[in-house]
Amino acid sequence: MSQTVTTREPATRPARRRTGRPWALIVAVCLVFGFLYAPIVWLALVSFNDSRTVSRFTGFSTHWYAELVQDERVIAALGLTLRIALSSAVVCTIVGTLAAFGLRRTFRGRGLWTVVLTLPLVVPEVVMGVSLLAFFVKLAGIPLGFWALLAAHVAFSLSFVVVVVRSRLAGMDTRLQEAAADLGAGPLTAFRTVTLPLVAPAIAAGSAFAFLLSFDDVVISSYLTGVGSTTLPVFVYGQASKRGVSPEIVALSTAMVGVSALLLLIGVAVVTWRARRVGRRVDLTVAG
Amino acid sequence: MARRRVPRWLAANLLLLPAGFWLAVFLLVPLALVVEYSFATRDTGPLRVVLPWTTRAYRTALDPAFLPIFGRTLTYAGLTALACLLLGFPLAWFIARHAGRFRTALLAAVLVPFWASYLARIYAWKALLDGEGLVNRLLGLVGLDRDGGFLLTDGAVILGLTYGFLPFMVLPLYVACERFDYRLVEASYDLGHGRVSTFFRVVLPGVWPGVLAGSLLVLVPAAGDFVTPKLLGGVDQSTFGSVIDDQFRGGNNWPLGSAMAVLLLLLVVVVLMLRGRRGEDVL
Amino acid sequence: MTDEPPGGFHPVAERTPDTYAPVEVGIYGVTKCFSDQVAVDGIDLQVHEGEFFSVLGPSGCGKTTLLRMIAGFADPDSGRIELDGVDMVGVPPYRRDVNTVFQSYALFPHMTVWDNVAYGLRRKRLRGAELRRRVAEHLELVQLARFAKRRPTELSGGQQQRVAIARALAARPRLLLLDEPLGALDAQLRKQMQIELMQIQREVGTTFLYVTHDQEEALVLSHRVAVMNAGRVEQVGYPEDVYERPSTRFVAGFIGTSNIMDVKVSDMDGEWLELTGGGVERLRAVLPDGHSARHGQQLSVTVRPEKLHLYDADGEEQPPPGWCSLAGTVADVVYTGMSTQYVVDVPGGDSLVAFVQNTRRISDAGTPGQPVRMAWDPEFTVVLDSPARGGAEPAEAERTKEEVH
Amino acid sequence: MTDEPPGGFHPVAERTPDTYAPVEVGIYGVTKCFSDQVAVDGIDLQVHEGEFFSVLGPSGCGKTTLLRMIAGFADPDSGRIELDGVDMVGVPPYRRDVNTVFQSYALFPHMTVWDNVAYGLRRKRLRGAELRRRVAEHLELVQLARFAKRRPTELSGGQQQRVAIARALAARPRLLLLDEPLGALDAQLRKQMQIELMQIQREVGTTFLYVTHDQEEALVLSHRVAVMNAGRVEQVGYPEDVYERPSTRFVAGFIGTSNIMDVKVSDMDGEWLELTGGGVERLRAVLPDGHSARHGQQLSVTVRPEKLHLYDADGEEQPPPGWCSLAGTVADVVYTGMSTQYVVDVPGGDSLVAFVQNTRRISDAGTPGQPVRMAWDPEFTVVLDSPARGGAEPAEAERTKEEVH
Amino acid sequence: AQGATACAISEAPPRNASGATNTKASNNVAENRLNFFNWTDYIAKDTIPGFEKESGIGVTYDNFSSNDELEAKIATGAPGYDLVVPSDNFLRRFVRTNLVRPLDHDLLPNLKNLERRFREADYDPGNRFSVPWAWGTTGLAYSRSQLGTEVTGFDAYDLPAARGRSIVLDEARDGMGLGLLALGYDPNTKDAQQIEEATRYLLDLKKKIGQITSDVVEPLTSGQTPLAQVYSGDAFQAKDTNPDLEYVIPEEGGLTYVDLLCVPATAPHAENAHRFIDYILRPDVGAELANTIRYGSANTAAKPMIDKELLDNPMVYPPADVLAKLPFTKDLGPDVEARYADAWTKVKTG
Ligand SMILES: Nc1ncnc2c1ncn2[C@@H]1O[C@H](COP(=O)(O)OP(=O)(O)OP(=O)(O)O)[C@@H](O)[C@H]1O
Ligand SMILES: Nc1ncnc2c1ncn2[C@@H]1O[C@H](COP(=O)(O)OP(=O)(O)OP(=O)(O)O)[C@@H](O)[C@H]1O
Ligand SMILES: NCCCCN
Ligand SMILES: [Mg+2]
Ligand SMILES: [Mg+2]
Repeated sequence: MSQTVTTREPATRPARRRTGRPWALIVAVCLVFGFLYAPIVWLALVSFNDSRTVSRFTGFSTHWYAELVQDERVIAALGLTLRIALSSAVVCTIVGTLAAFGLRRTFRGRGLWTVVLTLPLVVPEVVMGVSLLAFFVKLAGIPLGFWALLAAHVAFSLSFVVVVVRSRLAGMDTRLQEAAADLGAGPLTAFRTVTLPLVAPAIAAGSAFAFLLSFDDVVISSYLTGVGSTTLPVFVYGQASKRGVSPEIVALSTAMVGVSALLLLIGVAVVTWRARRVGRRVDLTVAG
Repeated sequence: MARRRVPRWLAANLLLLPAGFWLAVFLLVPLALVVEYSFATRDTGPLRVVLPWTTRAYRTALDPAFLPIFGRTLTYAGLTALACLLLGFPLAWFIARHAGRFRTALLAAVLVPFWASYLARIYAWKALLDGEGLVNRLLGLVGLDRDGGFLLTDGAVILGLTYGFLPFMVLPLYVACERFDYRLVEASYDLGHGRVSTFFRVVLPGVWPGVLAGSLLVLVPAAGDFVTPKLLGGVDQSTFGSVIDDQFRGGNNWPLGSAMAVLLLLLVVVVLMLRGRRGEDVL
Repeated sequence: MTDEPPGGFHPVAERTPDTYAPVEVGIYGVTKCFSDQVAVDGIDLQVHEGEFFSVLGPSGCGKTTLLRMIAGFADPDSGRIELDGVDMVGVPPYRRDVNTVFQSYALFPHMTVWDNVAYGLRRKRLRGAELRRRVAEHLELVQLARFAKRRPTELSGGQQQRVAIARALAARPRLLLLDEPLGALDAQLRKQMQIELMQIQREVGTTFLYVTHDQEEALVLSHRVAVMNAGRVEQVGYPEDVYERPSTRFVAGFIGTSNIMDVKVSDMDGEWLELTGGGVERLRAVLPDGHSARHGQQLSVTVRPEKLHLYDADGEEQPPPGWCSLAGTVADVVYTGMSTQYVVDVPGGDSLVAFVQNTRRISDAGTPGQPVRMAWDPEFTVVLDSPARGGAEPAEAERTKEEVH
Repeated sequence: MTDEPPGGFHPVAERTPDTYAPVEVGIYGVTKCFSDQVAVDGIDLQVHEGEFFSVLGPSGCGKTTLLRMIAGFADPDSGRIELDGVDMVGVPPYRRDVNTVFQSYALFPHMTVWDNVAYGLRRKRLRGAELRRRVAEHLELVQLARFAKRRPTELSGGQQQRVAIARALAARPRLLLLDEPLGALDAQLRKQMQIELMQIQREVGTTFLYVTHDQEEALVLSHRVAVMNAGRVEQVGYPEDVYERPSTRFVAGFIGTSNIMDVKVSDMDGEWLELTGGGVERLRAVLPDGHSARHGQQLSVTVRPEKLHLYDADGEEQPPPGWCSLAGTVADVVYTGMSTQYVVDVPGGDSLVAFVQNTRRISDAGTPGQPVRMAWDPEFTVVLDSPARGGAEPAEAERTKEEVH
Repeated sequence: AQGATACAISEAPPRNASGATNTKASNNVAENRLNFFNWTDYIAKDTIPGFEKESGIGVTYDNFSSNDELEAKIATGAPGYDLVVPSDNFLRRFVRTNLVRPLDHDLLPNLKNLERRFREADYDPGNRFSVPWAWGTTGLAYSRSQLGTEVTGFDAYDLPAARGRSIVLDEARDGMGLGLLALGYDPNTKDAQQIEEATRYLLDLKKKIGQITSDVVEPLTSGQTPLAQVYSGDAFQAKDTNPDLEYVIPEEGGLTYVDLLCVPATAPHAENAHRFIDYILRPDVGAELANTIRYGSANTAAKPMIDKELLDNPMVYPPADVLAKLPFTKDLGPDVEARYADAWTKVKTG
């Protein structure tokens, strides 16, 4: 050990202690979240503003929330919007995931399918709205309203699910499916127990997209809302073009974000709790 | 007992059937109506095919006068996609690699702001970007403020678009990062490549399907969005999407709007046909 | 050849396979190509029920490809695979009573070790206490009970491999395919696992089709061994057949170390051939059954290094009369623990290798540069099937041939 | 102990490492824990410049973890790692002149084989013809020249491993870490690769830190060997030290096959101990330097199977006087190709293993049930460091200990 | 050469000859329902409940935010609305394409309450198809404090404080109208030359303004824009929250617009629609509507009940001389309308 004398230049730069955490990355992530939540914070502040204006803070008040809960039209529109968004997300997730799996390996005609499945991304919103309106009313005789909106929302959200799920499937280790088949899992079982859990993040992302796209759509929906079925974005847009974004809508937006954040926290708590419980079960299994 | 397996093409087509049916009925047939309309003669009333058939709308649509708008559209969309990538990658990477059991929570947190109405969010940005707004005041502290704020600038449009489409980049990227085998990064470091080189040579190719998917999901809708430019941009904010929109709204020129839409679709179809093998697994 | 009753002497009686048992896996003229290459090239093999059958061969010779076709992950381009007498073409993997220990483990990353092992059992409708018992049993077998809750990524390479073994074993199929299942294990654990695998195989009667690159393992564990090269089977037989009587130059070179000499027939005396070449003073060999030779014919012969005896060139002890013998110089001495390996340069530029068991302290061994005499009983000279080729190493030569495809 | 000049006899002169060379890798009290487990537990090791140093140990003992810390992928929880005398804590992997052959290969899936090998060279600013030459050279070295344009997924397991070797070798670092680099190769290719690796190491003077689970490989290739167990180093020394004079029961059991006997000191005669136990009629051993023993002390001794001689129980040839010897019954005869392994049951319920080189046809071997006498020269009885433990197998015992963490 | 083809998008066959003045209106569906499609925030609180209570007819009230949206829905034929409120320029198109049905004046005894100007208006002489809901003017809204001066005409766009922040409406006829008026031309001109000049003027103006948009309320209330071309109704909405705002009819002139109640050709409950129209023509109902939405009311009989403050506001009810400078937007026929549209596209994209 006494021979550790080195006369040569050190091969590397002087040591510098690395900290365990990727601080630069954490800072970047905080900034991005700051970017995402800055307008939300502003909305939250405004929603408690006393006056009608959304630009000057004149005093604290929950006035707009009170107004909101009494506004039947907003509540009805919200209800319809949520129903459509949820249905659309469910349909898109199922149909889109199936399609993504269909496109997994090469076969004749895959290129064509790919083009068809990408088209909805490209069709300008007005064009889609107008042509669907013409289609529903003139060709198909489908009344405007929930079903027409649902059909349209699925049509323009489907691609998002397909693209996200496909990107996950691309290059996924097929040996895992083989291993499942090897252990006696039929295609459906293998899908449920191995493939699905592995693509689940993508499917979840896809359904989130489908939901949000439907939840936020104005242009296409404005052509397809039927008698007595106005979606929230269409309603808001109409109002805004008349007298700007009303504090009521700001309050609604804040409430929605608040509720979803709350749901998220509850979800996290539940999952964590379940994970612990499952962990304990395995513990017992091993012990016994 | 021996039984032939379902051939691959048949299985694939069966899986694609529901999506194919849906899109055929609710996309292709309506689009056929648009194609028909694009060859009609102009009339001020909507949704009527007016004869004689003419290609006049196409000639107008291909007028070089629209080129700058096309260029602006691509610039908006391209810069938006780039900004989304720059903001989204660190986020996706962090969530996939460092967030542990808070992964799902953080991902959902990316989506939570989108429960607020689109217009409300945009108006919030308008307020923040205004001359008197928070952004300008903060930048004022370091002497970077701008008279009249950043509203009605191209920057504001790109910011608004980036804000609106960020999740469409983050989620596919996350999906790709989560699958990425981190041992490859170690192998690259091991062979002497530093962070930057490793990022471009190993990480980026590794998460490429995610980058492609995310870029597609941001680029294309961003190119089509005209509401955001309209609300945040200045006078010269016409995009291809808004021109098409104008042709339909105000009863300006339905055949022209249809023709432009058809051309846009054709362009994308051609690009898709010409795309490389590498992209085929994603698009 | 494959269906003959045991011909040679069998040291361990209970290891003798019942070669009259029905054929469990029948492989008939199976070929499989990848775009630019034949991976499996017209293979015929029959594995009997309850047999422990090993496939040995160099890297890239098609072992994994063959197993994948048996498991049903790939279909042969031509030829037929039968399991239990039923043609398997078109039968999906999950309908074959076959389990695989994958070379690359293929563990489910989203499941714990426990769930990985339970996977196949769940498919067999095992539930509750019975399931827990079976999983626990197999985790103990591979000494991983305490890792049950971990994910595969939190295990070392060897631990992952053991999970793969436990997962496949737990399902107790009629046929188990093992693709280098012990490759990542240390010798100690490997030996334990070998014994466990052997015991399980004998107990349960599962047919094992075992791919390994460890020849000793193959020789020790198997009822029969097939040696593959470049997509073809070069020899099938009992372990001692393959080792003591390699039929081709490739097998001789591949299994253990071989001293291969290119020689010419100079005389024939009944079943005995007199040969010249390789610098050996008097080289004799027995002509294998069913072969003939003619005067002046070019032949390859081989002799195993452990059959070679070393004598001090000028010492008083000399080889018995009648033995093949030649003089040479020690070029290298390599200590391998149990034995020492002598590389001896012989006249003509070749060198031969001799193994001497380290029954004594190694300091007793010879040193490089020392002149020695090597000799062996002519009954250990083995005549090889294939004609002499160029000077290339056998394995090398095969690989070159592989390139022709 | 590690810095001592060579003590034992060294069979191959040019393999002697220059142990006075500067320390290339210095590991001082390094510990690394995972959430629930100590993976590396206070290791001290020094590897000298130009040395071929092997680390042997059971699966999960922390070999890969140790290498990862040296390469810079993980920081030790405590302790210090020095490369070339410089503390490496906080130095990122890409600033360390170290390359690794990964146990899991970690090939870049989006690059061809060629690009994988060229990857490290590009970093070293090699371009054009020079780059092509270096890549071609290394692809040839691993016999993969014709696979240059393939992607890793289109290769067999062994081929992938060879790419990983070529990639790391091509960069020619000062220190090369090899994590079971030949694990997926067949014996034939493995031997070739061993020779290549050794030659490269001797030529280029790169320091090799080599993890393997193949003891013979470690013994053949290395200047020095460390044996790890449960995160600790149990013995460091020259190959023949470790093999012939294992210092602990674990090392004796782990390296090769050992016959370990728990005995009691019955008498002492200078450096000679007289021992009783294990059913041996007269058991003697030399007390190792620096050790003392007292009357009645419990000890473990071991003797290597190849040192055991077998005699017909009632044959006329009998062991020389003064040898340790005992009577037993052959329980199992296992043919391993080069030699045959006899498992002999001895009085007291234990069994001992003897290897007999197959210098004759195997049909000459004994058969199970046959009474035999086993004997060995008492100078081969090795006294082990650690006190006798319970009846558990050594490796098993270590694993149990591991569980305590 | 305008003919309906057999193709998918084809003109709905006219249900009735568009020449008829007095057609009997009856419900196609025997239901006590009315589907009313109106602009957002464009009604008094009690208008619908009052009607429902009185008539026993249940009203479904939906909103749209642009004439185009309305047009697209009506044009497809069967969206189920009984009563819609297009602006005057769109009504003309609806009439031309037979999207609305003639009114049954027998069911509208209160029609007599209408101001004369709106009975003879050239967008619909004799109220054959429509009855005014409310009317307003296009002018300029501005922030006095920000501009630091009173605004009288379009030259206000040159004020330094307005530069880069002012707004022009994004509506072809209103936008082009600004150009034409600024140049002293008739905003209903058919002269290609004048339209061309106005286009150039607007392209020039574009360099000074901030946005071309119809969403003016928010920017005005928040103070983001100090000057905007606006509809008078929007200006008052904005002024509600931002008292700093003023509305002015530029000296160059402006346009009068009217939002009109009309019955789509496909209305299932045409009779109920007429009952609603007649209800709204009642003085008390009309006055309440006017007082709430603060647009001009065309209901003479309601005037006495309209807030004094509103009636006296020259910005809502301009004096006769100003009114003379505020023509209705005329239907200029398909070709000229198209010319306006193209010119406007050029302004926006150029
Ligand atoms: N997907 C593939 N595409 C092209 N060639 C392949 C593919 N898979 C295997 N090969 C080639 O087929 C040959 C046989 O491969 P296989 O995996 O069966 O070898 P192996 O005998 O299992 O080798 P190892 O011992 O190295 O695992 C190899 O040369 C390999 O390169
Ligand atoms: N990411 C991890 N999280 C938790 N435990 C780990 C992790 N990686 C390794 N371990 C544990 O640390 C111990 C040492 O692992 P290591 O990979 O160093 O073993 P090894 O000696 O290389 O074994 P092998 O020969 O099987 O590759 C093992 O028990 C392993 O389960
Ligand atoms: N309500 C305002 C309508 C304006 C139409 N030009
Ligand atoms: Mg293989
Ligand atoms: Mg390891």
